[in-house]
Amino acid sequence: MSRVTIPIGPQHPLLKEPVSFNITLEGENVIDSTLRLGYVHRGIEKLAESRSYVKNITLFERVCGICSHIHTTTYCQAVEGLLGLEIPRRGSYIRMLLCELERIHSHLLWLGVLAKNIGLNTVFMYAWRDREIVLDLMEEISGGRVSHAINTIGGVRKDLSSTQAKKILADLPVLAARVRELLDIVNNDRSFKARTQGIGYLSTQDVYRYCVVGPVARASGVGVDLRRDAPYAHYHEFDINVITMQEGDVWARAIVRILETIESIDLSRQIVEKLPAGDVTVRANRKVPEGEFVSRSEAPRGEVIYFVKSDGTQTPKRVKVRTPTLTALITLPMQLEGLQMADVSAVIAGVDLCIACADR
Amino acid sequence: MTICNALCELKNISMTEEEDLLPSFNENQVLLASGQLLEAVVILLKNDVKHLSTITGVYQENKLQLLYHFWQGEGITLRVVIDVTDNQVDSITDLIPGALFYEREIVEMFGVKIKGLDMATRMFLPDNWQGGAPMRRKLEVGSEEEMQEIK
Amino acid sequence: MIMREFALYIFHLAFFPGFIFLVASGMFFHWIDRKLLARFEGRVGPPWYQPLADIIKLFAKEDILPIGTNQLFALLLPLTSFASTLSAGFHILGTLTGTVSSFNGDFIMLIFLISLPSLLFFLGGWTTSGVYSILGGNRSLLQYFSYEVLFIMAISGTAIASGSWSLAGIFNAQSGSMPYITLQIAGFILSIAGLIGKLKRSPYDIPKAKSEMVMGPLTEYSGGKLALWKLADFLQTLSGIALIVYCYFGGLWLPHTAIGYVIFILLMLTIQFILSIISAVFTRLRIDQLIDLNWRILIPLSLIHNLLIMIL
Amino acid sequence: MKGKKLIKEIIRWARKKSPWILHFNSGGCNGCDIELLSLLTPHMDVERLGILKESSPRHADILVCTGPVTAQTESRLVRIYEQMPAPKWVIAAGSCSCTGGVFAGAYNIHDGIDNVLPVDVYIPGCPCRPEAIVDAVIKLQEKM
Repeated sequence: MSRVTIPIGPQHPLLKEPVSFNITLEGENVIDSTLRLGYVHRGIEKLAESRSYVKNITLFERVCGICSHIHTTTYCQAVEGLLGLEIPRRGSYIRMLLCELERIHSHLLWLGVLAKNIGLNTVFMYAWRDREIVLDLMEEISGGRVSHAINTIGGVRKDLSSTQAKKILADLPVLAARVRELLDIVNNDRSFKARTQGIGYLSTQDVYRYCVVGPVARASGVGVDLRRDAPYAHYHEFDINVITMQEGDVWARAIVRILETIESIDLSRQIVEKLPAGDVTVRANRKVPEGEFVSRSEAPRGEVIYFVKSDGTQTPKRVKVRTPTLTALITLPMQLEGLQMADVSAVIAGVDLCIACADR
Repeated sequence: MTICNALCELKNISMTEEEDLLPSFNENQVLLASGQLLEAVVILLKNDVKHLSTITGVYQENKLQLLYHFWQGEGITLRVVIDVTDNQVDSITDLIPGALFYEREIVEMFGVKIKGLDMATRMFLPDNWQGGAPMRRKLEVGSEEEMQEIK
Repeated sequence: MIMREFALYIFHLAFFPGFIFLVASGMFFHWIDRKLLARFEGRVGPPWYQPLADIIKLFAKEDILPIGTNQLFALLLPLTSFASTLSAGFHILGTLTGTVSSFNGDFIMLIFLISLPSLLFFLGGWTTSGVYSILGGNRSLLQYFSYEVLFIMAISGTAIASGSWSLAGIFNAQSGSMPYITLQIAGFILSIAGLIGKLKRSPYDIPKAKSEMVMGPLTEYSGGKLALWKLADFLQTLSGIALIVYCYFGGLWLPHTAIGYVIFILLMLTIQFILSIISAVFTRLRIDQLIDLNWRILIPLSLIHNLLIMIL
Repeated sequence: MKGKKLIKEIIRWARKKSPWILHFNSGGCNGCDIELLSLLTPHMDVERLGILKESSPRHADILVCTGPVTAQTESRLVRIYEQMPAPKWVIAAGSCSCTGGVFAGAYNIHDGIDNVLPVDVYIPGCPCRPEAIVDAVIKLQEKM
């Protein structure tokens, strides 16, 4: 049978971001695939070395537009660690609140993209419609729908007023009900299951071997969640329920993400209810003492780590960003092998690629 | 931590001696020469430390250090000093396949040779890239001369 | 007298129920489809003139094709599919209004005319030699055999029951007794499934699956040629729906009266509604799932259905 | 003469009412991209203005670029622009596609789309709001 090589990307309706896959087909079956990153490589790590610590917050917010808050949170944590700062509890809570809202937004966005890729436009529309509720809440809190610019070294820049808190508490149950509806679709719709079950399989063994993190790992039975395992901010004050599935396919990833969304909605409610009084920020020194610091956090897609090296000046000597997508990308050719061309879109959507994160 | 002690035994020094050599850091760390990397990774894997978070390159005063950030409940960092003349290190992809893209990134960004790594195509830098390893350059935003690579 | 007849003839051909009317109603049904889909998805949807604006804009655009494409062929293919669906629509609506007389065997001709664009669709992909076009073309051919057989089998149940292969014959057989929708409800459902395949709508939209095939065979077409393909698509929908209404709802409307036309249009809108709702609730099938579904379940069902009709 | 003018008017009307956009991420951070995608969803629903997001460059009228143009995407961006049939327009969405934004001066980027393609409308904002993108398309309609 003749072989055809299909280029997917850098501009392709399947992808939101430019990345290039070359998929070799035999008939309709995928026999090989290679990928090329670098279309979004902007050199952020190099750029960070020439800007001051405070300016870099703006820069790291733009590593990725979907999980912008978690990047600045992790970066600020690292710098605060170097400075030896303890940020106020209220500030930390507001940070966590935005992290959770961002997780809800990211997971709903992902569900929409998956549904669109398997041809279920209606669910795409519904998921994105429900996502607007979270975006409105985030805009209410921080002033930005996607980039929040709320983090600063030593806390957050905006306080949460009681009216805002009330609005959040009023809107979250509405969102929870909508997300349960979506869960019902994913759980029970036969055509959705027919297109997602049994494809993109990743075993527990492979998750360990390829250091895969986040919902993809959790869908393969590896219950790793840094919010519980290495609590940052004030997550240790909350009981975090880590959702795992054993199936390891695209459908399991969908279920894991939707259940996590419901967990996050609950967690946000707890955070707002328990919100302590006090300041939201402390004064931070511009000069950061010499040293190195690693800060870890759980982004919607998995572990994010920032390594910051300071030489005692106002600018960092080295900032390294580790994003969760890179290892998931290695496993993609393995997941795609032997599948049909039609499943490629579901599998690529299933791992929730964030190319902007991976390239930096 | 027991694993760190096991790693120090590899180098025939004690943990306290080791700590004097190292910069301040918030996680466990062990300093290694580039030849000791593979043995150290084997020890880690034996002790069930499977998760490699990332590999960080730190280039300072013409010296390159690679930091292998492992994690299992807490962070363990292997600090590998790259020999200036030799400028290469072993690939750990046979032991940890997930390190593939991290190693490729290090190769492209820092110009290190990694033994046993297939580098047929570029992964991050553009196809027509001419400037050498970008993280080794001195870059000042705005000035063209300083954009040039310094060797 | 002859002049008058000739003028009337031109009028029928060009305006009603000919070219202008058909194209306009094709656009109208396309708009209804888009509007319904938008409403199902919780959106507002496009304004009524949207298809018209799209088509005019496409005709006014530059027409470019990749190097190595046969220019004549690339023009003839969409033109032929447009012409074939246009004549199919003209024949059905002509029979309805009495401007065209139905002849024995025109039922077969209509089925052929309606399915011609699907075949040309495949060729259209091959001529433009883009990767997605060829793969999309291959897929449409793979799919062709599964839904085409289904459609012909299911809808010929009506012809078998009426004992006539002409549109008027099928219609007249129903007007005396019950319309076939009552007895052949299974056949109706199966032919709707076949029609969805013909029109390449979701869940049978495998050849032009946006997320992997970009636009399938149409990927490389632009400007006027794309507009012709789109028009062919509109008219294929229109004539397919009209054919089903004609075959299954024979006794429910009175021909050549105003009330009859209104009922006819309402029935057509109902079928469009069914098509839209099916598009909204199903995911796109995989090619193996589609062939499994069609050859293992739907086609045997239609065979049994036709056998039963013959026995009865 | 009058007929010709009328046809021109009709075509102008059709172009205004049916702007099909093609989205290309030329190295942006995703922020503008998801805002652009959210235009299609019930919250904004730009289909009521006739805006469709097309997936093939040959079908599109407006190229919406998000991102500062990285060295690797440059050739592809130019190719996509050339594949689009005339008349065609380009919208630079987001601060970084206007000027390079926060990434200005980095080693791998061309600061802004206008260094590579002729741009018709610039949308500032990082990320640009969906309302701003709709506004840009409306502004572009005046230009048509």
